[in-house]
Amino acid sequence: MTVTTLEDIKRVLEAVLLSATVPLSLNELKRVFEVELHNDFLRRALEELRQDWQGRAAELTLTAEGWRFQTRPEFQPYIERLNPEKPPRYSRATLETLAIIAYRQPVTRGDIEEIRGVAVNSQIIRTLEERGWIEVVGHKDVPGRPALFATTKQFLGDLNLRALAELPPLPELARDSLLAGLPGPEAAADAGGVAGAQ
Amino acid sequence: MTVTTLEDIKRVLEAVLLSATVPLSLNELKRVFEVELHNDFLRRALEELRQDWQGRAAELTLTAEGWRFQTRPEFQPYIERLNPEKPPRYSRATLETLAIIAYRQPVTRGDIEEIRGVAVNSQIIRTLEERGWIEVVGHKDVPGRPALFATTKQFLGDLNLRALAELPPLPELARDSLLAGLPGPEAAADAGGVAGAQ
Amino acid sequence: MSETEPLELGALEPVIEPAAAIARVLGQPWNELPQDLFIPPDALEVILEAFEGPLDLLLWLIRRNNLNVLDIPMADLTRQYIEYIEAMRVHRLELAAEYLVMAAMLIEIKSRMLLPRPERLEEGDEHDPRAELVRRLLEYEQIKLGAQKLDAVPQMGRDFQMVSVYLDRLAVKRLPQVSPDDLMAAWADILKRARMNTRHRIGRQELSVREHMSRILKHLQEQGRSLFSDLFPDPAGRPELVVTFLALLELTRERLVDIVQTEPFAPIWASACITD
Repeated sequence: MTVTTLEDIKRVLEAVLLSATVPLSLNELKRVFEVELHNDFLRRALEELRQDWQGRAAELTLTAEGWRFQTRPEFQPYIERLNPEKPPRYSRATLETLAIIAYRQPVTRGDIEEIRGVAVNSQIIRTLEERGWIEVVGHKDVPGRPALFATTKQFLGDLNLRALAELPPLPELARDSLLAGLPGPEAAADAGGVAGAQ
Repeated sequence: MTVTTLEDIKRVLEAVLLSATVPLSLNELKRVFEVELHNDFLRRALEELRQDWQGRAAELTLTAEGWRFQTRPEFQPYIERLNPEKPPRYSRATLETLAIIAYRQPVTRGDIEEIRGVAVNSQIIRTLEERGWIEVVGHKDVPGRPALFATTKQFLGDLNLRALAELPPLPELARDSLLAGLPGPEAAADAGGVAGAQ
Repeated sequence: MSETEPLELGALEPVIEPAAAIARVLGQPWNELPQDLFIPPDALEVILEAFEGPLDLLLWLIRRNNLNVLDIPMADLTRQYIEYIEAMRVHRLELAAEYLVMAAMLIEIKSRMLLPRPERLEEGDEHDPRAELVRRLLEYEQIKLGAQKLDAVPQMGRDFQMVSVYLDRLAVKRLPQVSPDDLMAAWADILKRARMNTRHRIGRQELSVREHMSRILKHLQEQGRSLFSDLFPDPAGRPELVVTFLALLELTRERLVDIVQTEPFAPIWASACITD
């Protein structure tokens, strides 16, 4: 084909940019045509092409490296379903911390440490807070007034639960043996009470 | 975004196919959606999408490997100007070997040698294997158990074919012309036609 | 596609031979193709390169020159091919060998044609010594044309490109998914560990401390105050005495219990702290 009109130029740019594996600079795009095109003219063609693609699944963008087509972010979940990357997982420590907060809320850092038997990494609390899954609901009336953590509504929503009561019940046996191994008679009452009451 | 209309589905298919690095089967495309779509419905969406792309620089095609977007051949000279590294053109020996495997598969090296009347260069087989166009599909149950070669799905895909039946038909040649040592009128017509069509 | 290459001979005559029949010697086009199977030894290498093999050469000779392959003067041909053996011993002998096989085959056919034919000729071809050669030539020619057609089919990478636009994988950050069952499993892990810890703590009777704390508190709330020694159960083993003592210390530390001794060796009194 011979390039004569602006439309032709747009089609050639489209073909070249769609098949390119790296962003292309204006100079590289210029090289594609037999005749020397003026930069302004090329820019106008690119701008028009960009507008032509509005509302489609991909968009023409200008990055620091040059022009390229890229899929719009809202389609990414679909694309990912096709080629699922291994989903990231929370560490055991994070999951256990979350489980303690979910089942025994409200709890202090000290409670978590006592149950897990190890110090709580601040990063874990921060991660769960940033995720919007836990929040501080008060402070315990003891020296130092430690924060009391509880799960949020968003946590329930993200886990597809309507209420805390829908959390899988802990097996009776497990609860007993846990309590037997852990300090605090008041904890026994709480654990049963919280899970049931919510 | 949530997919509700046929247009939405077309946009999702467009995004997925534009960003894919390999052709996608109907089943793979189906996996992309949260809800199970009917095959016929998906095919209709793909067909509409194909038509939407008419007149653009790329086209949606269905090959043996699946659906993919590809640039239209008329833009190849422009793309090549950007990336002057051309894929190698195959020698006659390579092309003939490929043709024998494509048209007579599955064949052994011996079969290829028998038809071409010369020894098969191992490099030719390796070139075609590395291109992903031929593969060993079994071993012939004769002494030495020679490998049986056949073409791959990728070969069909790279040639834009959906099945082996879509290969250009082999010309019917009149044996009389050779037997007499003189070309018969129909053979001449055949041969002329072929040469002219290329 | 192949039309781009020079096709000098093809322009003159309607042959099906592709441009590959024109060889190049030291960069110069070689136009003098053999008129028959006599190939001058100094051109043999060129011929070998120009043709894909004896079948190709034979086919070309038939198609281009209307040569009747069976009218070739076999004696001359044989002499010539024997000369080639000498010439080609140095290099590409394996390629020349195939041409020699072809020559031998032609001679065989020719000699058979000279023999009186068997009576039964109804089936025709099967007794025609040329049949096998013709079959092979036809099959080869078909494949040769098929190869050209195949080459003319648009090819990915050569004639068009796969479209693959950039996918910004970092645009949406993926977050770990947690299911309620994950939480239960995490809880089970805590438990398992706790149980293991408990086993290690057997004999320390850690729970007893709290139990005794409760017992002492209750006792003091009922009694108001109590002699220190009355707080210890009777009879009590050494572990229980220790645990009770620890419970008292803990209660004191938590300021739930006051322990008073007015003077050395006087009785020690314990009382519950007054809560405000």
